[in-house]
Amino acid sequence: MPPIESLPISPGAAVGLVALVAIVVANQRAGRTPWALPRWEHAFGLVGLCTILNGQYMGLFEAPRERMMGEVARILYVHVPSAWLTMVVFLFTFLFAVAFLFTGRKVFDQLVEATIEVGVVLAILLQCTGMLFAKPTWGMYWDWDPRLVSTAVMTLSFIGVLTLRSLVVDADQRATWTSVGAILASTSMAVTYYSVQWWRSVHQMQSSPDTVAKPIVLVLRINAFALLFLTVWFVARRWRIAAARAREDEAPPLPEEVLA
Amino acid sequence: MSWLWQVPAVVAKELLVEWRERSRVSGLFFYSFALLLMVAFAMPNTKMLADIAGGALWLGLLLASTRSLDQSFKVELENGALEGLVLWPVDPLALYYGKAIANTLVLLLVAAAIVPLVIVLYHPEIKGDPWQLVGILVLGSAALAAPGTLVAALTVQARGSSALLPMLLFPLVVPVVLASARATMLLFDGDLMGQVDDWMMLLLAFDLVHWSLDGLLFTRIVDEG
Amino acid sequence: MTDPSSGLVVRSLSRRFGRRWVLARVSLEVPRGSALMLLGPNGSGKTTLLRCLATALKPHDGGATFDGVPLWPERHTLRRDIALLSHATALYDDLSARENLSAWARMGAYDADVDALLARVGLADTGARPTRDFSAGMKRRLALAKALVKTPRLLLLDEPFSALDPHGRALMGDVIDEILDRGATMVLTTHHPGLGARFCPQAVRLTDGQVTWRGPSSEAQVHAGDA
Amino acid sequence: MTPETVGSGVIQGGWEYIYAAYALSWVMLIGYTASLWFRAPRGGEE
Repeated sequence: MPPIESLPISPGAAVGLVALVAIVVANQRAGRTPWALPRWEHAFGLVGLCTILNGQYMGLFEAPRERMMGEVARILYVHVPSAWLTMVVFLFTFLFAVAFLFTGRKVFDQLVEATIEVGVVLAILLQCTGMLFAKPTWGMYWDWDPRLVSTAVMTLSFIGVLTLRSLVVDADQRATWTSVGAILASTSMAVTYYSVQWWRSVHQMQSSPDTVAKPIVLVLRINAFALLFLTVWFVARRWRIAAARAREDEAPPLPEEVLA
Repeated sequence: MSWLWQVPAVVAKELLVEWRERSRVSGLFFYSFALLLMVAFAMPNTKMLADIAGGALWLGLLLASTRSLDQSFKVELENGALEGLVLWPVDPLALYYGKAIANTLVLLLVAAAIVPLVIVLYHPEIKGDPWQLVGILVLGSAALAAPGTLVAALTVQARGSSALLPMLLFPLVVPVVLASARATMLLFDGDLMGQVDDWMMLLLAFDLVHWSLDGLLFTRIVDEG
Repeated sequence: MTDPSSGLVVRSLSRRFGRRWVLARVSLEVPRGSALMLLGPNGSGKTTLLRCLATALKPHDGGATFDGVPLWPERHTLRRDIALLSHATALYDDLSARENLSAWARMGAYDADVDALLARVGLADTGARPTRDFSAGMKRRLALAKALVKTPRLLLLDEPFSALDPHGRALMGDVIDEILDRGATMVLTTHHPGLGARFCPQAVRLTDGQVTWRGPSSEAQVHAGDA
Repeated sequence: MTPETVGSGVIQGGWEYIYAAYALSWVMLIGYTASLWFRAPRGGEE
């Protein structure tokens, strides 16, 4: 096997792309529109699945041992991508919430619902893997680090928003209140981060990571893209559920006037 | 800005209702008092109490705030007054700022009552400038009341609101509790490096963000039809 | 037909809660200075219609205009001229009658002679008591006094005679006459067509959120039984 | 573990944490996929 950094594309992604081509060809044979996937998001899911299998294999067995952290650094291949994706997803939650409050379009509300839930799942994954990384490196599962605290606070806020959402009966109120809650939760995160940083700076300096070796960056990148694709798939699937529920709640046609 | 003239009237109404129901406000005070006692009992030794005095003070205020915020909206729902206010019409912004100011004042009142208690029970040495404590109390109470008024408006109309309010509010006000408690503790201990001002700046920044943003969000909650 | 730009004009107004249309294509007209009686069994949508007209609820379809001004889009200005008297009195139980009226007047910057209003609804002697102790009828009267703080151009009354003794009913009738004399437009709901017919020349019956009958109030009695 | 890495400040071993982290990520991803599957709208989609 050639060194990983010389490969133009990760083997997993290649398998995913081949599968995509196979779908297109199969569609053409069957006389359908070539890109008529049953659901467009499944393409993301498929590529994501193949890439993550590939990326995790590389992370576990092929990536070199890190200079200071040794083998434990392999946890970062699942931890760091989930951190990036949590931020990205919650950023979108914020954008969708603002968009909903300005336009009032139902689709944004459904996307807010989908992104909050996926974001919470990613955030929980992020924090669990973070603890598993912290124990062997720092010697404890939890440290009062600004990033840790603000992530935990953010997760709690968004879980609170989901709870609020589940308790509101009226659909229009539910939509507005969720967006308001989501905006509050998003903004609180930044303030929490800086305040905890301030608090910590009284005790100790934050350690900065060393320059990271090239192959490590590559494996990290593959895993990040894998999780990105899976996240797109998750959000899209969750959005379909929300959209289907909204359709169930849609108004029946107005009855005809009795008295003309 | 035509709503500005309505703010004092709303504040006056809020304070009048609170005054008529002073047993509720004194209930807040005894609640915080009981909490201060319990914290003291939960500590391994009484020598620690001086160190944690600032933290206990803000814990008491935080818990008192959730009760008073909840009350402040329960009153509005009793006879549909919240909707009555919107239809009267009282501008939602005036309503928000009126309620937030009144909630700040109620919190300050509770604070005024429990600060002496903290000093008596926890006997911290006060090495800093007592006037700075007033500043911390004002900024911190305002910082609890601004998001609290918005969150209470959200939760009080949902089922099971009494559990939901802390669930949504506590994560939001982590910086407030942190900054206020730190500043108060530094003030008690003697502020050698001038950090109290930094913490107060943080509180001020938090106040600015929430006192400007939350009113707009409140408008969206109240006037939806 | 009168000039549609004067008075209350409701066009195909519809509102739903969840998946249920509580109001469906309700259309009616109340000329300025006139009054309309809304009839119909419980749950027929009378209260919802009044709440839509009071701009407490946003119509999901159709809408209404008052003196040519669309109600929901212009709600922030129109609300000063609309008064709704309903079961939800929007009073603070901890405050006395007098404090309630003056607090509400101040919050809306309305010029109101609180003592005169209390005397008008027969509460002059009990003005200092907290309204928590009031009977339902007294609360009703106080709510009426509160509606009078506004000098409304559109008055919406949700079962104004319920919970009132004969004396209170007479008083309510007098006040309604007085407001109508000032040129206000009025919509009232009631289960007793006889009580409302005195003020309202026209009546409309709602059944399951739809207008099922409209005609002169004098004929409403005949239709009262079919609910 | 090679002799030269011992005592050099490099963290040794910790494979149990690594396996736990990877397993956890699979549990969460598959678990969430399953929850999406169970909640997925049946029929009448589009």
